[in-house]
Amino acid sequence: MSHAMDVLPYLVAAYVFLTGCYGLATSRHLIHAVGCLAVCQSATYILLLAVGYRAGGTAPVFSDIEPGSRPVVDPVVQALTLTDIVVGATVTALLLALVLQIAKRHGTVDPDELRELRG
Amino acid sequence: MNRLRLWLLAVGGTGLAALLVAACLDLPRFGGRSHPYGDRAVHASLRRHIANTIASVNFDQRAYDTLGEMSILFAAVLGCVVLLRQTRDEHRAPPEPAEVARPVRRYALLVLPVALVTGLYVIAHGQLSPGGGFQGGVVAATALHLLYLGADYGALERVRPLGVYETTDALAVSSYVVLGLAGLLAGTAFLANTLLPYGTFNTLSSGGTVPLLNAAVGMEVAGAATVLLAHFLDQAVEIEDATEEEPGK
Amino acid sequence: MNGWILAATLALGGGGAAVLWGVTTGPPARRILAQNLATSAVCPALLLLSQGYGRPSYVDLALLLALLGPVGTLVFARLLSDDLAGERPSAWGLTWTAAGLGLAAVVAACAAAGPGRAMVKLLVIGVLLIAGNVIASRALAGGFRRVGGG
Amino acid sequence: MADAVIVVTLLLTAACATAAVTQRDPARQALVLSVLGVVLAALFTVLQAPDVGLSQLAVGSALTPLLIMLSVRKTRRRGRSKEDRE
Repeated sequence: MSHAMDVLPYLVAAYVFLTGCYGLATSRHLIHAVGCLAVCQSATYILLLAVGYRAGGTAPVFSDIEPGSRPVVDPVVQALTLTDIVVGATVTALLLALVLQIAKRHGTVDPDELRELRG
Repeated sequence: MNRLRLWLLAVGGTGLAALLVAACLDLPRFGGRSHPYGDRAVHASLRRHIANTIASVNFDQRAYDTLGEMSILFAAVLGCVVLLRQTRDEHRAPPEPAEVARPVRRYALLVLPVALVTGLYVIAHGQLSPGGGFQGGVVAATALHLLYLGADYGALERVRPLGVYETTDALAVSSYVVLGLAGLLAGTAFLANTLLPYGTFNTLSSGGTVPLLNAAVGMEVAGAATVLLAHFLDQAVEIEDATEEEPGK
Repeated sequence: MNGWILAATLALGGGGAAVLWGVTTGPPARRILAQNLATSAVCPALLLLSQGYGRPSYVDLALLLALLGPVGTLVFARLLSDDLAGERPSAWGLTWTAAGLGLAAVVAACAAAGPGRAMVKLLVIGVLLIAGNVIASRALAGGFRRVGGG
Repeated sequence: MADAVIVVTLLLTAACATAAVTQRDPARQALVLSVLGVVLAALFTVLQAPDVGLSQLAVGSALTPLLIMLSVRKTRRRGRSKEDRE
């Protein structure tokens, strides 16, 4: 149990990433593809936070606990993840705007039909 | 063609999976005790009287990165505005008001101020408790859109002069840069947190420039999210092609 | 591992599995209902976790979820009102069960916190959670009727 | 034993991610994505990252679903009017 626990979060992150990639590659709808990309992004959050976790630790926020009274987890990766989520949300928005533009120009949101259009 | 693609995907996916698993097995063990950067970040944060270490990392130790993040957000919103603008072959058709059941309408109008206050609270306590400019900004922007849910798009448009939000967005980004430059003028470094006194630990004004930068990010995110949602709502609800039929048929 | 965390684990595991099953199968109405239940299962779990870790500041997460979860459900109810036109799901039994779970978590957390500012916050969360849950169910059972493009 | 809650939320996250990918209709996928957002927020709380959990809640439970649903609505309306013309 404890040995599996050493790598389980990393494996879950890898699994989520691969699942998202599978969805991206087989997607038949561009908006669905954007959703799959969001799944891929969430894998990076899991990986980063898993790296920073410390067994028995608590959040490095000292508004309600005395500094130094309890072990804390790594704040650096949490800050990175925060940035990651912001950038992920903007990427989703920008891609959705592009999808709407494609739908307007080509009248379809199926990636395969788009390929045929280009010839 | 399609089968070939699936085969390619299977081969590539298996290879990637094998590499990822190998990498996972080599990572430091989950929950381990050694976090050298984390420990140093906590010390630096406590030295500057900031209770929330994550805010300290974001707005003090890595403030320059947050400037980059803000510019990404700003550029992305700009891109969306350009992509989703109304083109010449489209026209606006003001949507007919939707019929909203009275309890839902009341709920939306009651929760709106609560959500706005919560957003401001999350921004203001960014350097103390979990939260900060980004989280609070998104909540505040979402709160505004309760008007669309509780009433209709027309009501939202009346309280949402888009120009004001666009200006807020731009002003917030520039105020962040100005705060950074102020550090330079004071003779230290760009975005260095040496301008203001660090204050009393665990109070609203503690942490030097961190609360100010935090507020700037909050303003920026609230403005950016509102502008973004406004353009998507315009596209989904109001703007139509010349060829498009009347909606609701 | 204390009782609070154990209760939160049960709420997350049981509620999460039920929500996941509901949100992936069946007609759109049922899926939105399950999405609404995600809020009412996870929000009490967050309250319990906050108690279990001894961190009152984690309560902010439950506050945000109680505020934004029903908003998300209303978004779906509004923008999918066409798909919902035929069927009007009314799972009031489930809704009140979820509300009861929220109430139990809030009461337990209040009893542990004792009177003070923390208790006021917990009560606000409880009111928002239960009101949001009931209103979202109400919205699904015919809260939005489309007249035009709005 | 203390890790039970972490294991449960991790498995729940993996299941949600799988479900989000296998739902082919974007509107239904958006529903699963919003559930995924909430579950991720719970996972981040369990991993002691409340700041990250808050921003995931703010983005995942209301903002992203709203954006996706608005895009779906726009493309659907376009599709519907195209069918009407034909």
